[in-house]
Amino acid sequence: MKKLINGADSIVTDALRGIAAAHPSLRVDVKNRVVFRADAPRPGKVGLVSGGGSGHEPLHGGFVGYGMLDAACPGEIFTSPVPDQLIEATKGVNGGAGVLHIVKNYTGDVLNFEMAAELSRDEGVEVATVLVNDDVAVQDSLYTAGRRGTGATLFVEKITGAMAEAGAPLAEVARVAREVNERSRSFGVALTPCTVPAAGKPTFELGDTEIELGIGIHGEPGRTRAPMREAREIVRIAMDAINADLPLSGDTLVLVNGMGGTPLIELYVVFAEVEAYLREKGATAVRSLVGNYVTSLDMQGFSVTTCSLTGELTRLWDAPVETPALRWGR
Amino acid sequence: MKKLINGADSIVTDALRGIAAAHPSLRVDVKNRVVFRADAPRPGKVGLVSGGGSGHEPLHGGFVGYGMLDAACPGEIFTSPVPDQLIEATKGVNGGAGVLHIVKNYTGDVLNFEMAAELSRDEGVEVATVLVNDDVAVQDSLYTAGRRGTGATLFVEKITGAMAEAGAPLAEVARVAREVNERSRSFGVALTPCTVPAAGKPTFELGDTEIELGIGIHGEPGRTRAPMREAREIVRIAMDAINADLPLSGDTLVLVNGMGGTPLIELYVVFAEVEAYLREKGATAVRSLVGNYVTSLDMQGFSVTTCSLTGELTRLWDAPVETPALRWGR
Amino acid sequence: MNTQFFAAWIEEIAAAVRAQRDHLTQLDAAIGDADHGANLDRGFAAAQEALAGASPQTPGALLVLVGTTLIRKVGGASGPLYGTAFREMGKAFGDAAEVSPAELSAGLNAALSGVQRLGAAAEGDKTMVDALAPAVKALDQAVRDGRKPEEALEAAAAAAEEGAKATVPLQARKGRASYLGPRSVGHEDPGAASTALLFRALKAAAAR
Amino acid sequence: MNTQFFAAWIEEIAAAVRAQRDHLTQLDAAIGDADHGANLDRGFAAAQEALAGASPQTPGALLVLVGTTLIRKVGGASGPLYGTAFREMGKAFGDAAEVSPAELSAGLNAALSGVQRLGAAAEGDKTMVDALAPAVKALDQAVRDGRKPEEALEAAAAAAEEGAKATVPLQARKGRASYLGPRSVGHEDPGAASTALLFRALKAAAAR
Ligand SMILES: Nc1ncnc2c1ncn2[C@@H]1O[C@H](COP(=O)(O)OP(=O)(O)O)[C@@H](O)[C@H]1O
Ligand SMILES: Nc1ncnc2c1ncn2[C@@H]1O[C@H](COP(=O)(O)OP(=O)(O)O)[C@@H](O)[C@H]1O
Ligand SMILES: [Mg+2]
Ligand SMILES: [Mg+2]
Ligand SMILES: [Mg+2]
Ligand SMILES: [Mg+2]
Repeated sequence: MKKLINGADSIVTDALRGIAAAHPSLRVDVKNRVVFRADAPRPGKVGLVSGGGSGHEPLHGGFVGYGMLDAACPGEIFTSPVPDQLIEATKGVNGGAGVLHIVKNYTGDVLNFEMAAELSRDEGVEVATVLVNDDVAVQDSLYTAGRRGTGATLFVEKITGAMAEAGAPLAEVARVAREVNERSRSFGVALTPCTVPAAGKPTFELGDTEIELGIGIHGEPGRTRAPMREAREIVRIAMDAINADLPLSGDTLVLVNGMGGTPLIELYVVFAEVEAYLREKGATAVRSLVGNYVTSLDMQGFSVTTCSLTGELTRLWDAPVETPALRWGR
Repeated sequence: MKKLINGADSIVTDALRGIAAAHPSLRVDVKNRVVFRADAPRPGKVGLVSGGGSGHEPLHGGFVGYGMLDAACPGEIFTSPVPDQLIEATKGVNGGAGVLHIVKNYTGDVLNFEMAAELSRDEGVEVATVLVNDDVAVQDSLYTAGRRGTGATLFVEKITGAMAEAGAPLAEVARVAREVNERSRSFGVALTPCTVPAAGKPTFELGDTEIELGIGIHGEPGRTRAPMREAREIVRIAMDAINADLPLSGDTLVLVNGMGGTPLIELYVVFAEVEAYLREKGATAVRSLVGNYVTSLDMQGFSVTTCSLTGELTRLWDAPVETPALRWGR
Repeated sequence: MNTQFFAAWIEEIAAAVRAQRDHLTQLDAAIGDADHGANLDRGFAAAQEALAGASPQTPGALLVLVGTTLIRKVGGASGPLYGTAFREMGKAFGDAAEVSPAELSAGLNAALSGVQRLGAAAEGDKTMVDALAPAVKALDQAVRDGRKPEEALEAAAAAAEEGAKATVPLQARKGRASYLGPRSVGHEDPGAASTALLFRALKAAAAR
Repeated sequence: MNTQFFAAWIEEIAAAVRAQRDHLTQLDAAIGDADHGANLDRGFAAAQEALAGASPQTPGALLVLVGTTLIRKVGGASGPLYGTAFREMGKAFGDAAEVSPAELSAGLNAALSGVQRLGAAAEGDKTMVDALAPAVKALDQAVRDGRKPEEALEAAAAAAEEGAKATVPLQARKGRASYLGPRSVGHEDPGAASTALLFRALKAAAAR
């Protein structure tokens, strides 16, 4: 394992120092591990807090700023943050209008956010929670921890960020957050595993002609292993899974997301196929993102996330945003 | 080799289809392989054209748009574009005020751009050329093809883009382009090789505890091989090389660039060390970029580029830009 | 069993987790995200530090501090779950300076309830509950049978180890491993494995 | 040597480059960017297509078309360099329907000048010039000595191959390989290797 780190134990702290130095629009509390908007808390504005294990950069720290998150809490690599961090963030962004917790549906994230919400409420902060669970590779049944939260997190954070910026009340922001989640679906494919620094070796092994279908974003193996094939066919597998769960139609927001180790040129090849698939189904990619947004360390592969847009959601998507990883309109 | 492609021969075309579908602000001539600003040519504005081999995305296509390039020409993977493409682009962006060719200093790029410039001039277009050669790993002597152009290309494209947008004449744009290049230095380090799709295997082999120092962006080996070490020490090697060539001081623009396969969290760890090094030398990272901008397919590693700023250059850097990969102020 | 005994337990756990760190992480790599060893190592190292700093005076205070520290330092699924387990156990002990085997048993039942309340896992879901529940049951039984403390703790440790091994053929229905569906079969659950370490450490503390 | 002969030459080159594509790419991987085989394969396949479409009537027209096609389709350093070589050769042949050995020799001298004018490489810089220059010299000499065409072409091909092999111990001073400094030593230059293929193909065309 070769990584550009000073040590597996200091990677999160070291990266936070780098984020602090690179982005004057952020205030980074390195000790408590919270990335704040420099101007948080904003009086009267609903505060948006997200967080999760590190290793998914730019998620979530890269999405803190005007029109998106007010704070993000990075845990250790692939380990959800602890309640202390989340409480610190929640109190730090509370401008009196309450705080929304945007939580990816993983047992660890859910438990730690729950504890933080409870303790923050004890301290007088109104907290609402939205669970993101867009990954169609996981059966949503009593026999699983439920669907994972992946790419739709970015959609929820951007769209609720625009609402909060515009002064919407907490209940309304939470309602739209849930709506975005319900309208979104994702599917991921890995060409290679990733290597967790503290583990020192790849989380699984994959042959030279094999891929993993239905992977998450924590280096876990997928639902099935399949032979490697052309981008066009791999995209069809992913899109069929999404389309079977929620038929694609109308104006669609699309994220073709790299897992961290995939060159951008390949993501554009994938996007061309995704766009063609959508057209075939009578849907249109009216808004799109192509790049590394919700990653899994150095994994090669991609995920596709779709969100069926409404006029309101399109307008909120288009609203100005100014964060390290997503910026337009200012 | 596993890649998200439909075939090694169609990768550039397929990616161009993806770029076209993803970015309505661009007009992509897939057949002639030119990525244009949708509104090119702009009457009275100097046109900016760059290009080079593919495999370095988002360079150059991702830098086409308001306040940056007017057109980009992608060649095959790591192969400079051909004169036809460049002529097509040059004519297509000529708004009557002439065209600047921004050329990375590689024999192939230089020769093909020279031919294109000559033939474009024959057709009545005024063409100026700026060579980017910022890589301190290569000795600039009669015994080499001269220094390579790497990260400074982004600086030149952004800053000249702002000038051209503001209506500066060709000679002035070319002068500042050369100034930016002269004030910029780069150094790159690889943790792994990359795999060119048509070659099917890595361009070199590197042990589990070895790194390549002074690499370029075409998968070529570096000047020396060294043992793997902490990020802090690797950064020191890179920064010492830059500082020895052009002592660091004052306001500095810094790019910590991923080679395509390096997770963003590691790039932030690197940036923290770069920023500390600058401070130690009495220089300040007043502007910075951290991310994958000038890549080498799936290579793991990074490069650092510094540019010693003036008030004018800082102002031009801050000017609005709206491209797929760089956007602020609009 | 007094405060010193429970301090020794935490020491034994910390040492065992440190020694088995890579093993636990590898178990987690197979069906999870390769961090369980690092998580617990960080947590119990922090717990020891907290104990050294605060010197709690009762078993209850000690265990609550350990639990709180785990919640504050571990993160992930195991942080809140183990943290709650220790806190519930500590709370069950109240202010007592000494804990009897029967009280220990009651405390561990409280721990199990806490874990199940929070995580909603039943036995057979392939989680730490599959080691914790049988260990608690075995201890209950041994205490009811009036067996010697060492024997009772041995029974609990053995039951936890058996429970952990028995997760191998199961398909996970809770936590990260559940995402793998049938592919989770054939691997030992990392949380069940660490729970077995906790009970083995309890026996070791008693043998000191 | 008539138009048909030069068409056969291009066919032989295309076949040889296709067969040696991976070899050329691997040579380029060692000290360059792993595309030389793909570049030339793409270029000469396009040249054949262009010839089939246009059916040029003289050796000069044919070679100019080949050169132009290489410039238009190859890119990289080798595209303009080989393209210029073929164009200069073609231009040297003018409108002639037949080319004598002495004229061939003159044409190849023009090709060499074109490559050197464009790329500024001297012999010993570890480039295609290290194969091209000795081959041209050997052909000159053989023609001056009045040797049979086949013998003259064999001498040229052998000199090109020797020149290519002789690049192995050199340190590159031009092109991408120069970035490696001393590490370029010990590898054959891919462009010199492909130039040797061109001259071997010329001999093969004559032997048809
Ligand atoms: N709902 C749950 N109830 C009980 N235990 C659980 C539950 N979910 C996960 N676990 C336990 O947690 C262990 C994983 O812990 P750890 O790897 O530290 O956290 P994470 O899964 O967040 O990475 C699993 O092996 C399992 O024993
Ligand atoms: N300045 C030069 N003069 C002559 N030949 C050169 C020069 N630079 C490079 N070459 C030749 O070009 C070859 C590389 O061609 P190719 O790999 O197709 O292009 P690129 O180097 O642009 O990838 C080298 O092996 C060398 O023989
Ligand atoms: Mg985890
Ligand atoms: Mg090349
Ligand atoms: Mg885990
Ligand atoms: Mg090459």
